[in-house]
Amino acid sequence: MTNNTSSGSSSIKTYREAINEALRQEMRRDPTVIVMGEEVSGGAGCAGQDDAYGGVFGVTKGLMPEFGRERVIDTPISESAIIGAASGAANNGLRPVAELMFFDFIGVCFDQIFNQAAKFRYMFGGKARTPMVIRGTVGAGWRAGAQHSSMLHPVVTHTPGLKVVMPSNAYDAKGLMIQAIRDDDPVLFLEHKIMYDLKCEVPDDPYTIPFGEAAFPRQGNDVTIVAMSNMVTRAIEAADLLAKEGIHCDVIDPRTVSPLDEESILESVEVTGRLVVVDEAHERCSLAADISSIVAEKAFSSLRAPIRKVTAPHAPVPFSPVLEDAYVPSVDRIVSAVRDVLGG
Amino acid sequence: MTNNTSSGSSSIKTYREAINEALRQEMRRDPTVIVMGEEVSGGAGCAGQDDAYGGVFGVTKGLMPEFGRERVIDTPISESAIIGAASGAANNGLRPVAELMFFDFIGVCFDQIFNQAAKFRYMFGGKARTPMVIRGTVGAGWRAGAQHSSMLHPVVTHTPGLKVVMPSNAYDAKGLMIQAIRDDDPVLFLEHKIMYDLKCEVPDDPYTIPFGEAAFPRQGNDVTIVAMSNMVTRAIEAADLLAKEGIHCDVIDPRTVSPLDEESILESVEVTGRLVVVDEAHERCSLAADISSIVAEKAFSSLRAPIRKVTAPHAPVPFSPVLEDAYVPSVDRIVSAVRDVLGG
Amino acid sequence: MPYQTEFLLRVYRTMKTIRVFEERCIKEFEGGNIPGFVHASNGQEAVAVAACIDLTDRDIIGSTHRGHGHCIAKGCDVIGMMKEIMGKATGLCKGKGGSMHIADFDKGMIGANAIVGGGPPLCNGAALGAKTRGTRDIALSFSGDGSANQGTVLEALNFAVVLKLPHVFMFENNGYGEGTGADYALGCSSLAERNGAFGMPSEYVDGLDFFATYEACQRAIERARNGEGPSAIEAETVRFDGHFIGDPQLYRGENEIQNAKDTRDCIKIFRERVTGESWLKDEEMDRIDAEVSDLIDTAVEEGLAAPNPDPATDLMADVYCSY
Amino acid sequence: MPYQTEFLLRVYRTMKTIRVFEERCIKEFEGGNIPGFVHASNGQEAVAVAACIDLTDRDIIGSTHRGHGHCIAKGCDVIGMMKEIMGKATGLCKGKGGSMHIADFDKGMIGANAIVGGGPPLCNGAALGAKTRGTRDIALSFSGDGSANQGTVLEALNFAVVLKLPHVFMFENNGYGEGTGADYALGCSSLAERNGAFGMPSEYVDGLDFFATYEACQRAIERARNGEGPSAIEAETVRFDGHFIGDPQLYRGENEIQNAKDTRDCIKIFRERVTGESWLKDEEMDRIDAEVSDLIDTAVEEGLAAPNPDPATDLMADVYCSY
Ligand SMILES: Cc1ncc(C[n+]2csc(CCOP(=O)(O)OP(=O)(O)O)c2C)c(N)n1
Ligand SMILES: Cc1ncc(C[n+]2csc(CCOP(=O)(O)OP(=O)(O)O)c2C)c(N)n1
Ligand SMILES: [Mg+2]
Ligand SMILES: [Mg+2]
Repeated sequence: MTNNTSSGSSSIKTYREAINEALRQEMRRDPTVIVMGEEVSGGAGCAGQDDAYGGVFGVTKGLMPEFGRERVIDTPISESAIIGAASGAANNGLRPVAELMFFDFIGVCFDQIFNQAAKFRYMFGGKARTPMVIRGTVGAGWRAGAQHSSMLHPVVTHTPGLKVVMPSNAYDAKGLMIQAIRDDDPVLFLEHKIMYDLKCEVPDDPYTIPFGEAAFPRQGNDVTIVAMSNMVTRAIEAADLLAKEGIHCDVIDPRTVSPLDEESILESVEVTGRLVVVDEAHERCSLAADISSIVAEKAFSSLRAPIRKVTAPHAPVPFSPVLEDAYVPSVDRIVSAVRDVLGG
Repeated sequence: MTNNTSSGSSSIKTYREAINEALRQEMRRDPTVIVMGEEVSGGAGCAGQDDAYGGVFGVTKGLMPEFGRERVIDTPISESAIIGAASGAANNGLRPVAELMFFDFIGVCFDQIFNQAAKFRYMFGGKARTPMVIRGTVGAGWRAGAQHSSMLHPVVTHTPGLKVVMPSNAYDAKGLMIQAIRDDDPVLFLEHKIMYDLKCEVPDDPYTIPFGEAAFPRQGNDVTIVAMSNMVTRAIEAADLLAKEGIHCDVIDPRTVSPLDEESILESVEVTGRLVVVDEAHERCSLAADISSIVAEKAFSSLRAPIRKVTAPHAPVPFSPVLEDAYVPSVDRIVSAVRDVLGG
Repeated sequence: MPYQTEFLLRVYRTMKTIRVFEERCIKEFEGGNIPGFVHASNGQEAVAVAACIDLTDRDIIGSTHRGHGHCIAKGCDVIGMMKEIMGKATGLCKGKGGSMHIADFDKGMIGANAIVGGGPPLCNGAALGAKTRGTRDIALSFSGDGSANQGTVLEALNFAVVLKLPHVFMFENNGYGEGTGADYALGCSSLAERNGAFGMPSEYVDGLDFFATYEACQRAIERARNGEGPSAIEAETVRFDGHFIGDPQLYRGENEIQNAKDTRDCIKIFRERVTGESWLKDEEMDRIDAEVSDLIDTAVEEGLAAPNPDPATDLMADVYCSY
Repeated sequence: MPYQTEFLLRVYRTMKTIRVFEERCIKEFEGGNIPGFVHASNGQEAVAVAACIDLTDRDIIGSTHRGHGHCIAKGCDVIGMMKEIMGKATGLCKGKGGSMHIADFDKGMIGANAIVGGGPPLCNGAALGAKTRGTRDIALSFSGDGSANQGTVLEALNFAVVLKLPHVFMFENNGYGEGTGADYALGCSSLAERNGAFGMPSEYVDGLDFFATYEACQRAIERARNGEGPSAIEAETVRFDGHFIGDPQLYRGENEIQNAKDTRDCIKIFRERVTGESWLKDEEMDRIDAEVSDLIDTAVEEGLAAPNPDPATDLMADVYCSY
């Protein structure tokens, strides 16, 4: 893990604040960085306050007052136009950060992501550069129902040409966002909406975290647990519970799932011989399946037990809180998967 | 394999003819079946012939003359409207078969598929029924380049509420299409464009093939090969080559990938202990990964070698014939994967 | 008198039911009894009722994220609705949909839609179903001023014209898409005109005037039933509450909401008109007010008392008809 | 004379280059030297040239599946194009794009697009880039009569108006989307009018008349450069070949194509005009014809001789800038 952190001051920041700070610092540094989307400022064409929302989750709050409507652009509800405008602008001198208020809205602009931006560089023989970031909120837990709670990272991870970032804490969120903005490829930056208020110590100065390098929030030799985004918190909780019983888990947070730090996962499994992959996405063709298959191919001889996936079921996200809570992979399910692979 | 085949006559038919016949027979049987899409007839609003195309690959040829424009509907180039119209009509008494000329066009109508049709039944507490079929052509081999050659079955297989059918020959295509039309859930029927001219013996009367039941084009005890769609042909070719050397492969064609006949795959691996999964989709979060992960979880103790995936690379489909040929998983690559898992 | 008393009473009762239902949703949401994102439609009742009051259960409506009013106007059971919005097992959708995904197929209400612009393509389909089966049933979709800019809505307009579908496109222009002004997000000078340019009859109405809106809907519905194809209506209306319940609404002008409640309340306007014309008496409407209030009290009580779904049996139920 | 001789010669040379290039593509396709799906634009030359002739390399165009003419008009190297269309390693896109995905960023041509409606949203972005960076550069997108019905195109129109983008939307109405008549698929009575209803200046021109089209483009480009926002043009034109090369075109009327070639050939019309007005001499244009013919011969020869990409090094190259 080679984080290019600064040596200056730091403070406790929320995930929301960390992303906001990353955006603000990059916009100050580089005049070609712009932010666009629905309500990224809010109040356009209204009688009341400007910057009325700063994003419906408040992530872009304060950017418009500082950088103006020319660089913090409220748009009509036209996601294909938003993403198309971001990538076209990326092809013409800007580094846009476009927001999909909910990543579920990918459905109305998927072409502009998977068929256009993702493919330009390859199709055009390496001549295109499309340095854009698409921010989107993912995940269940808000009682927002089937159309506002999806993960969808498997869909974009499947797609060549895209990079996919899934920060699990405020520190990573800031460093990865700055990296994403400076990156020359289209990056999908998936923010789990349940994490916006999670806090940790975050440096005040800008810093980057390279893509494709996992973090290791817990170390252990008994079982490898790979988890990303919101699931990292649960994996850590499970690991801490199990540690009390003397079961030591190696918790790996890939941080970016495309590119994926295969090496760290394989190295860990070579030691533990046991793997549990936790993924809030539906199980079929998921990232859990993907990581499982990589290990089953490349670290087979180290495996001492079946690989267990802990995922959401093959069902849409239900609205009712009792159902939604049962839907999302729980600490309990992670704990019992670990026991399972230990032959418990 | 319980195929509900009729006992009547049969003849050699192409994949294209088999699908056409299925559509025609179902339209005769059931007046609520309609066909819609771009150029499904062709010639609307033109001075020349009607039914000028019958689909750009000729699959729906002759339907409009028999059933009229009321039931064979040429549409504007508006895929969200096409898919939305099909599912709305399915919710209101029809059994539409909508065509996406190229399944790559899912990008402009993905919302109507994954967020709407797929979720209605669940979101609405089991009250909705959305009996629709979406036909789409998939796959490389036509030198059609990055935006007209995708597979994309992993994306829809990931999505709960959808069924995904990938026939690998004319016989299956007919039986699965009739099943798809009679099915009460949204079904994605993926036709590999390279197979339209492939022929085999196909019964003349209507018959259905149930979903979730694999076919076994080759049997053997040495290595299990799972392949779907166009890759079945190549898997069979590889198996036949290897058989000459005394290596006997169990080739499994799931025919439908959602639902998936897990049981047949697991049973086979229990015997062979070795698995190669062939998938024309990109490798990350692919169906190959999915099947590999199922086996690594549920038949781990039977596995005697690493599972090998043979997939397209993590790159868009290139245009140049030499590159495209290198892109698509080849018989050679399947053969060497089999040798690999045999420890060759 | 141009309208039957019974009709006017029904209109009043329906509008009032929506109003009280929404006000109660706001209260219950604030009290923690309703989870999730909830978009209230109080202020916009006249449009919902004008559009739906004459539709049959076989006519289809497709709604939006702001769908409670449309549901009630289309005849959905308010008790089942409240249970649904509270996420209960006996709700209209067994608690799986909630406010943003509420539906009642038995009543021809094929769904709220949490995807802006999701509904109009579906209503084209419902209309196509009705047409192909040779009925005189129609479909009616609701969209907002914001959703009017979503490509799916725009292409649905053209599609309906080309296939001559019995589809009424109702655009409720409440001046806002979340916290963005309609004047900003709509580049055109007139939404009604833009809709009309797609090749269908299109009109603008004052959506606070129930009667004007009702008449425009009647014209459009009649055309659709007669096989004359789609129509569009832009109804200008006003949103009394936030975009979602809990929205601080910083983007609204000073006193804007209070002014609207004072001078642009479609229910007050209706009452003034029907009493002014001596079509209805205040007492009749006061009696309805009391009944509606009781009904909503019951809905909340029953909603609170209703059982939660059971994850063991319900989580995986109804993903498919069969799998 | 209202135009410089040099300009007119350049216009003629460019139109003619497109014509001969397309005719040769048809021949080479039929001869098996060009793989894949190829859409020729012969017949539509005047629009491409009118739209692009005055653009600089920093102005951006976004093209369609029928993009050869746009490329040539924007100044792409025809030899590099032919190599690309033949799938060769030294093609404009190293053989990875082909006809449907040809691009040349150095010339401000950001891509053909095999997805109908894919381009206009991207050109909004290019226009936004130009505007935000404070330049006077513009973007121009091409769409067809068929793609005009794609939601992405429709919402891009509104988006451009709202953000006042320097974007010219050029709609080439050649009467067909594949084998479907524009009159069928466009529900509106006038595409130009429908575009205008989005709130931008919009006009209809005869796309066979180079001069009329050029002047409309000049007006729109000028507005864009001056920060006055987007405009739309509908140019009526004619497609001489099939939708794709090899299309049997059963949907076309008897003698339709021959009649068009006889009476609706934009190059003939141009020649008649410039000779009639004594602006150019036939000999000058004949000389250009010969030069163009040589150039295209060279392009084909070099294309055929060019090396194929090497899977070992090229298959996985350029998926990312870095990974
Ligand atoms: C595709 C999509 N984009 C954005 C949103 C977020 N969103 C929900 S409602 C809304 C505003 C809709 O405005 P309008 O159509 O005017 O309806 P109103 O809220 O005024 O009833 C937005 C942006 C969404 N749900 N779906
Ligand atoms: C999203 C999408 N839908 C359908 C197609 C198939 N297709 C390619 S070109 C075309 C017709 C386009 O018509 P028009 O816009 O008029 O352009 P023209 O071919 O006349 O130049 C169609 C339907 C496609 N490539 N992309
Ligand atoms: Mg609104
Ligand atoms: Mg056309």
